[in-house]
Amino acid sequence: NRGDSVSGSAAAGKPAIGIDMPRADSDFWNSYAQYVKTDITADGLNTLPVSNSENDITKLVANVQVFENTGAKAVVIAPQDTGAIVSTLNQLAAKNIPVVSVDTRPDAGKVYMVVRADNRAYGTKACQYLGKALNGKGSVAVLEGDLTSINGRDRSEAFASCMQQQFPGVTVYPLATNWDPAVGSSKLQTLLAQHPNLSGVYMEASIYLQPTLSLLQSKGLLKPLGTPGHIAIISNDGVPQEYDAIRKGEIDATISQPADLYAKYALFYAEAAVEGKTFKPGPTDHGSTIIQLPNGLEDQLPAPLVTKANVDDKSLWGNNISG
Amino acid sequence: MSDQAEPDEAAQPQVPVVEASGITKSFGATVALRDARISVAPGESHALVGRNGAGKSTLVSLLTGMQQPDTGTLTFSGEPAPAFGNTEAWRSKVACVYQRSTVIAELTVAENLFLNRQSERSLRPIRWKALRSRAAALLAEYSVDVDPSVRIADLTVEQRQFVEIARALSFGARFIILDEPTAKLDARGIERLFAKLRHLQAQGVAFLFISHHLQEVYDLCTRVTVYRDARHILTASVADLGHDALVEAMTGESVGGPVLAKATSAAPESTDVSGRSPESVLELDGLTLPGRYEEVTLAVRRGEVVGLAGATASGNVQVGETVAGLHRTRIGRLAVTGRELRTGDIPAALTAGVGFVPEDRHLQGLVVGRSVAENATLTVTDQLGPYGTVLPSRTRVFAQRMIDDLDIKTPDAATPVGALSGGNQQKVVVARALATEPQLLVAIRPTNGVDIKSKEFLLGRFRQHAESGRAALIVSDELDDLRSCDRVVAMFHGRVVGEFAAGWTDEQLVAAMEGMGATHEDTTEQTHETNDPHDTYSHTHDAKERSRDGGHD
Amino acid sequence: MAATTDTGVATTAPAAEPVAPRRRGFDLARYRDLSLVPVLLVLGVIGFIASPAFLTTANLLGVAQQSTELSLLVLGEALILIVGRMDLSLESTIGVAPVIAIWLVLPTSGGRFQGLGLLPTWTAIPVCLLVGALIGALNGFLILKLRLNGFIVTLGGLTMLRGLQVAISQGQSIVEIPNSFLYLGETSWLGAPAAVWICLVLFILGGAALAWLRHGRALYAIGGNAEAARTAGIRVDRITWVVLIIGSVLAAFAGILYTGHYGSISADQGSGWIFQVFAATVIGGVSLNGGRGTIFGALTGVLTLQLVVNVMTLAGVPPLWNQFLNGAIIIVALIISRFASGEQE
Amino acid sequence: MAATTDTGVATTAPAAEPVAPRRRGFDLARYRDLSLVPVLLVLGVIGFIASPAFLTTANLLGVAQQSTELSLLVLGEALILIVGRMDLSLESTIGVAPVIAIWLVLPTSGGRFQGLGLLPTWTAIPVCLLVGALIGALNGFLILKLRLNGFIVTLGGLTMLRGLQVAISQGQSIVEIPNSFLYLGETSWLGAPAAVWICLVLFILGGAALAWLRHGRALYAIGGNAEAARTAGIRVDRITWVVLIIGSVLAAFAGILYTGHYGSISADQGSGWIFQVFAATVIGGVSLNGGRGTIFGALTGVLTLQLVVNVMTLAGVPPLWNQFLNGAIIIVALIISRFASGEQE
Ligand SMILES: Nc1ncnc2c1ncn2[C@@H]1O[C@H](COP(=O)(O)OP(=O)(O)OP(=O)(O)O)[C@@H](O)[C@H]1O
Ligand SMILES: Nc1ncnc2c1ncn2[C@@H]1O[C@H](COP(=O)(O)OP(=O)(O)OP(=O)(O)O)[C@@H](O)[C@H]1O
Ligand SMILES: [Mg+2]
Ligand SMILES: [Mg+2]
Repeated sequence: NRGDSVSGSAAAGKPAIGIDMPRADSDFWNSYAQYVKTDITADGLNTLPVSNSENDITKLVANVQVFENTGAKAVVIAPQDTGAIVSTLNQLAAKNIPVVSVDTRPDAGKVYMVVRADNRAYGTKACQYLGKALNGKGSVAVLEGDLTSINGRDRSEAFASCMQQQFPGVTVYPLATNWDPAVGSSKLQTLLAQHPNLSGVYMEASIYLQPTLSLLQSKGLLKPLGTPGHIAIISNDGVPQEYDAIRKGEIDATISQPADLYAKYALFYAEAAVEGKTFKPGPTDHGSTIIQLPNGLEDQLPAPLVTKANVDDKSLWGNNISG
Repeated sequence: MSDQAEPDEAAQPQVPVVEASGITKSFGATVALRDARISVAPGESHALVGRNGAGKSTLVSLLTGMQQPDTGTLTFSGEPAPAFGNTEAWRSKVACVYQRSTVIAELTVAENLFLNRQSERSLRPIRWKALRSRAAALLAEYSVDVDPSVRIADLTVEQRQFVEIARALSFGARFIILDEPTAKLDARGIERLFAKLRHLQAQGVAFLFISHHLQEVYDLCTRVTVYRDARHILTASVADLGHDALVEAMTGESVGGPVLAKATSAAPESTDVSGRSPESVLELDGLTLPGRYEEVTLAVRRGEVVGLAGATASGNVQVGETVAGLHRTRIGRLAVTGRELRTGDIPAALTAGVGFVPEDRHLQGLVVGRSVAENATLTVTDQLGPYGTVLPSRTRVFAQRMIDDLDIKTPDAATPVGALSGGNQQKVVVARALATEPQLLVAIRPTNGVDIKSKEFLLGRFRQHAESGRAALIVSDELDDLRSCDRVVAMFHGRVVGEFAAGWTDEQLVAAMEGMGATHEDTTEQTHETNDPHDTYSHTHDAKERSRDGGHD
Repeated sequence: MAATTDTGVATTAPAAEPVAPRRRGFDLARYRDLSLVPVLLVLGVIGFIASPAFLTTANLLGVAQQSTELSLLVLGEALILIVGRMDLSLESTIGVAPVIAIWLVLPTSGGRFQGLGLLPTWTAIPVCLLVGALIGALNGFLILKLRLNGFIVTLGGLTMLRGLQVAISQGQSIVEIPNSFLYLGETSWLGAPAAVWICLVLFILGGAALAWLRHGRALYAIGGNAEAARTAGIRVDRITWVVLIIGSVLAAFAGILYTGHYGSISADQGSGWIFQVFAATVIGGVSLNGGRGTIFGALTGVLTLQLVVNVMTLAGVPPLWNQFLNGAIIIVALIISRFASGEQE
Repeated sequence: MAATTDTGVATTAPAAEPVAPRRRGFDLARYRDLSLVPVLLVLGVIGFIASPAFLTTANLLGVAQQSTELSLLVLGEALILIVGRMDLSLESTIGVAPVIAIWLVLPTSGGRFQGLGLLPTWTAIPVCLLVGALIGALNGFLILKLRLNGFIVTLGGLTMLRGLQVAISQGQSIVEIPNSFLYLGETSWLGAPAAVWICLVLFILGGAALAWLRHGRALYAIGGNAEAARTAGIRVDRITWVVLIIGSVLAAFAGILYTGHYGSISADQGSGWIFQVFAATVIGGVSLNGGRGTIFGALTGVLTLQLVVNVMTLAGVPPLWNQFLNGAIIIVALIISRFASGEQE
């Protein structure tokens, strides 16, 4: 009977940790899943079978309930719906099971630690980069994620308000895409027909990378960085494909959302929680800051801006991933 | 029934149970009824006759509140008709057996019988056991032997029709409409229905009775109304209107001589009953479809129209369908124009030269949403252009030829077939079968629901087909259809029980179809009048009644 | 879809002979609703083997509670399918109805989400149900009066209502939930969540109405043959309309339970559920063509789907193979139930 | 649905009278395929008002190119619907077929995504189409031979195939795309994208086959009344099976164009498209009950949906109201086309 498997017998004595993957069909979350898997082995952790909630909060809740019933002593989740997880958090708190929330900050309910980079900071960083690159003039398209996703919304809102305050000369065209690259590409194509002199693009996720490059290529607008007519493009996530594009000069920059650190510190805090350790707000030993939330703590991991200058930095997770 | 009071004169001041006048109803551009009227006195059996599409069923739908007339007034026993949409109020005035099936296949017999009145009040739970026993009692009145808890889908067509009839008659209405109730019944079924109707007549229930079998009108009704081209033509006492006069009123043409085509007794080689010449277009040898028919041996020669007679459950329809490739048999031999034919393969049958008019045109015959041209050429799409193409021009020409040939009344070849009247729809199905110029035409109940004129025409067309050097097999239980055949093979309970050369009498054939012919077969049926199964006189008498409108001349 | 061979058999078979075999076929058909029971048993056995936690009260009650919202949608859809219609927009109603209700009752300031404060807070539940009723009535109007194709109208409705919800909630999750919602979503009665009891009662009511009430039976008649139902005096359009409204009200009620259960409404609440709803309803034996199926069968469909997820999690199926197995199991369940019931479709 | 009544006037009324008016009614029906044309015109006018960029070649060609992948799915679904069936799994085939093909041809090392290297690279396109054919054949087997409900089988297939794609691609997007795919997705011929020309040719072929080929016409007969088609000697099951295969092959081909067009395959390629496919097909006049509709009508359906998105983007509709308007426009388009054609459904 196989309640607990992944790790070897060394881990058998340790308290079990339940881990849920938010989805299996995106690059970022797959990298995360891989890091989780290798880190579990490396650290000799005892985990319950890793579950997948397929981007459905009700499945997440169901899976957490299974963790509860199969004796998890800590839970690692990445709730893509920060509201609907609240009652589950309360339920786990009642049973004294600590929760580490990756990537999103639950609206309420007790969390032991939130492990994430600040998504508003992504939007702001992108805005500042583009604003400077365009000298505060021109027009940029934003390939927005889903309006119903908190991360997408944070990025969009931060980007828009930063542009409005710091670079009022830049016109912003928000394009809602529901995280669908085909929709993004088609709307961008329409926008290009309307405003052929578009000067910049902010893609809120790496999924738009290839479609956007293909589109610009076919329109003859894909000029390398530094040549006249270049459209400044900044992406978000930090997957290896983006680094390739940065090296080729096809895009300017990306924001590295640290999948490796997400995995590493999610497991780190889960283990710490099981062992009963506590943390305080303030700077950490790994270059981040823990801040106090109303319902727990948040370790704000660094999300560096990657440009041609630092694209080959070995410490970037996108440079370490298999292949 | 003879002792029944004649309401006519005596009841002059009586208010008619239903009176409609000045009724006009059109569907888009089609005028189905034009200033039509009808009046049925209490206790009267009133027949409504007319050709296909004359507007009879439309009148029925207006009289039962299913549709609203464009103009005209309608009263029941002097009171104005209920509001449109208040179907329950309509139900209390009039009950109806519709032409189209109105039972629900997935529900049980009991529930269908008491649909929408399973319980006295809408919030009172249904008592299923009581309902079933009520249903059983009701069915017993018609000697229909079915379990009330069986789904309708599992019943035979005839049993279903009896459920419909029993349901309509069980409302206790004083006025009942029956739209072609006999079309789906065999002779014995009709007899049972008529017995029941006469019983109700005696209790003073009024009927409006629609049928294409004029003999039934003479048997059952006291007055008759004729519609033609959406108009009221006449209303008269049945006794005062001879058969020819009635047909003349329906068709608008005068009638001379016998109405239906008959086989000329001088038909070629028709006396050579036993011979199986190489000229055989169809040969069946010991063909068996377990549970349906057994060891059927039969031959159809060139130039012949052969009838395959048999009541419901005799297996005759399955034999016809097997020849057309609908069923696979493992026992026995089937050959068309001398070559053995693989059974259960419709395209193979088609290639071998079998044309097929299926039993139910709505279910198996027509693609209702498509045009007349398309339906008529469905079997010959390989002949309408090179390289597997179907050229619209050739389709049109071909279809026009079929339309002219079969005298199909349609605005043009591109009209959707669903917009034709029943008789013309049937002609389209026949056109589809004849389009391949088949060596053998297999037609199952080809004149079902078709008016007297169209019937005559279709039967004539089958004969013409045979006379052009091919052959036809007509599978039917209608004496009119069979009378036009050179030879009739009768089946009973899955076996061939006799063969009749032209010149047979109705009595002989009916007796054979009922298993009381020359052959043994012990028939355990309960005919009320027939105390002694060997009393030929009473048989003849029954058969006369059963034989439909053909029996009079 | 009957083959010609079958038609002939039914039409003309000698009356006496086929009664015996026919009766057998009929009995099977009567128990068609139970055809998923073997599937449930198989899942139970697998779950038991996979983990000792499977057969605990906590786990089974958990499965039951997680089934509540979906099961209410399935109840509504089953009624609508039986009457011969379809409603895809239920998946949006479950989100938009509570959002509109909360928007109308929340104060104009204070929380993160600002409402209109038009109505007192206690009206939240009735308003939510009323919104559901209005959506159902609108669908009914478009389908029955304007005679638009129901599939596509409700598909458009699905998109439109979801869009409305996004517009009203600005795409954010709303966590300021009225207490009445929370109460329903969180309380336990007699050791089981209130939502489970409520669903059970609604299913029993629905099942009983379909089995023993005249108007309930009318659904089968209408779905089986609307024209024939009309001739029997059944008010086809009115009943269909009422059923569409009931379906939407049930979806709105599912929205209340969902909101209470999860403590918030996200803008994509229920998104993608309609597939699940159809899967559960149809593997539960309700015909897409109307006139066939039972509420109980639909319930076994929901339980099957939920148990599949539960057992897969317990068995530790690798995340990457999750979805594949899910789809494969639906098909296998369909095949098992097809052969268990001995009938097609 | 037919009423209890009959059409006999044609039989007996004086020939001249009813012919003229009936022709009018009939002509309208004949042009039902054109019923979306007024909608397209309205959209054109709105687009023209919204932005001068609307009527530029670049924009219109852009709309055409964006329509290509969806339109191929619609072409396949239209054929399947006309023959009286349904296939929901097309939305997964568009993703899984190219992934399997690429997996089979990519080398076992080198790229980020490791293939099996079983086949030479040039086989990518034929293998992809073959995978499509296999999926269609499998659906056909389950639906026609095991007689399972098509809706639910292909719904299960949708989930299963998407899961298979996730499992094979490990959930990553694949950017190592064979050149043959890229060529088809990116080349221009005579100033327009190759994909647009290819789709145009396929639509013309499909339309011509339905109009003038024997086996094409058989689709209408089968969809209209399968039993009648069978008694007329049409091999119903065989043709239905072939149509299911063609539909899946078209979806696989759409996958090739998609992959080439966007330069990568993401694990959720095509996800959620099936709603769009049905919306386009049905507002384009193809009946969900089979036997009615044309390829050209389906094409106008696709163009309508794409133009809506285009015009909304050009008009700068706020993202929050995007989805709402999208749904509302589908319903309005349906109403317009319903009244333009004067027919129901
Ligand atoms: N929507 C419609 N448009 C045009 N005609 C219609 C329509 N609905 C019904 N009809 C006419 O009503 C008739 C429906 O009839 P029904 O099947 O009762 O006639 P029938 O062919 O005489 O039937 P039966 O075979 O039972 O005698 C069709 O023949 C058709 O002409
Ligand atoms: N629903 C309908 N839509 C259009 N036309 C109709 C409809 N119902 C009936 N009709 C037309 O009304 C006319 C009269 O049909 P009706 O069914 O009343 O004829 P009938 O006398 O019953 O014929 P039959 O003997 O074949 O049953 C037909 O020409 C038919 O075209
Ligand atoms: Mg009639
Ligand atoms: Mg008729």
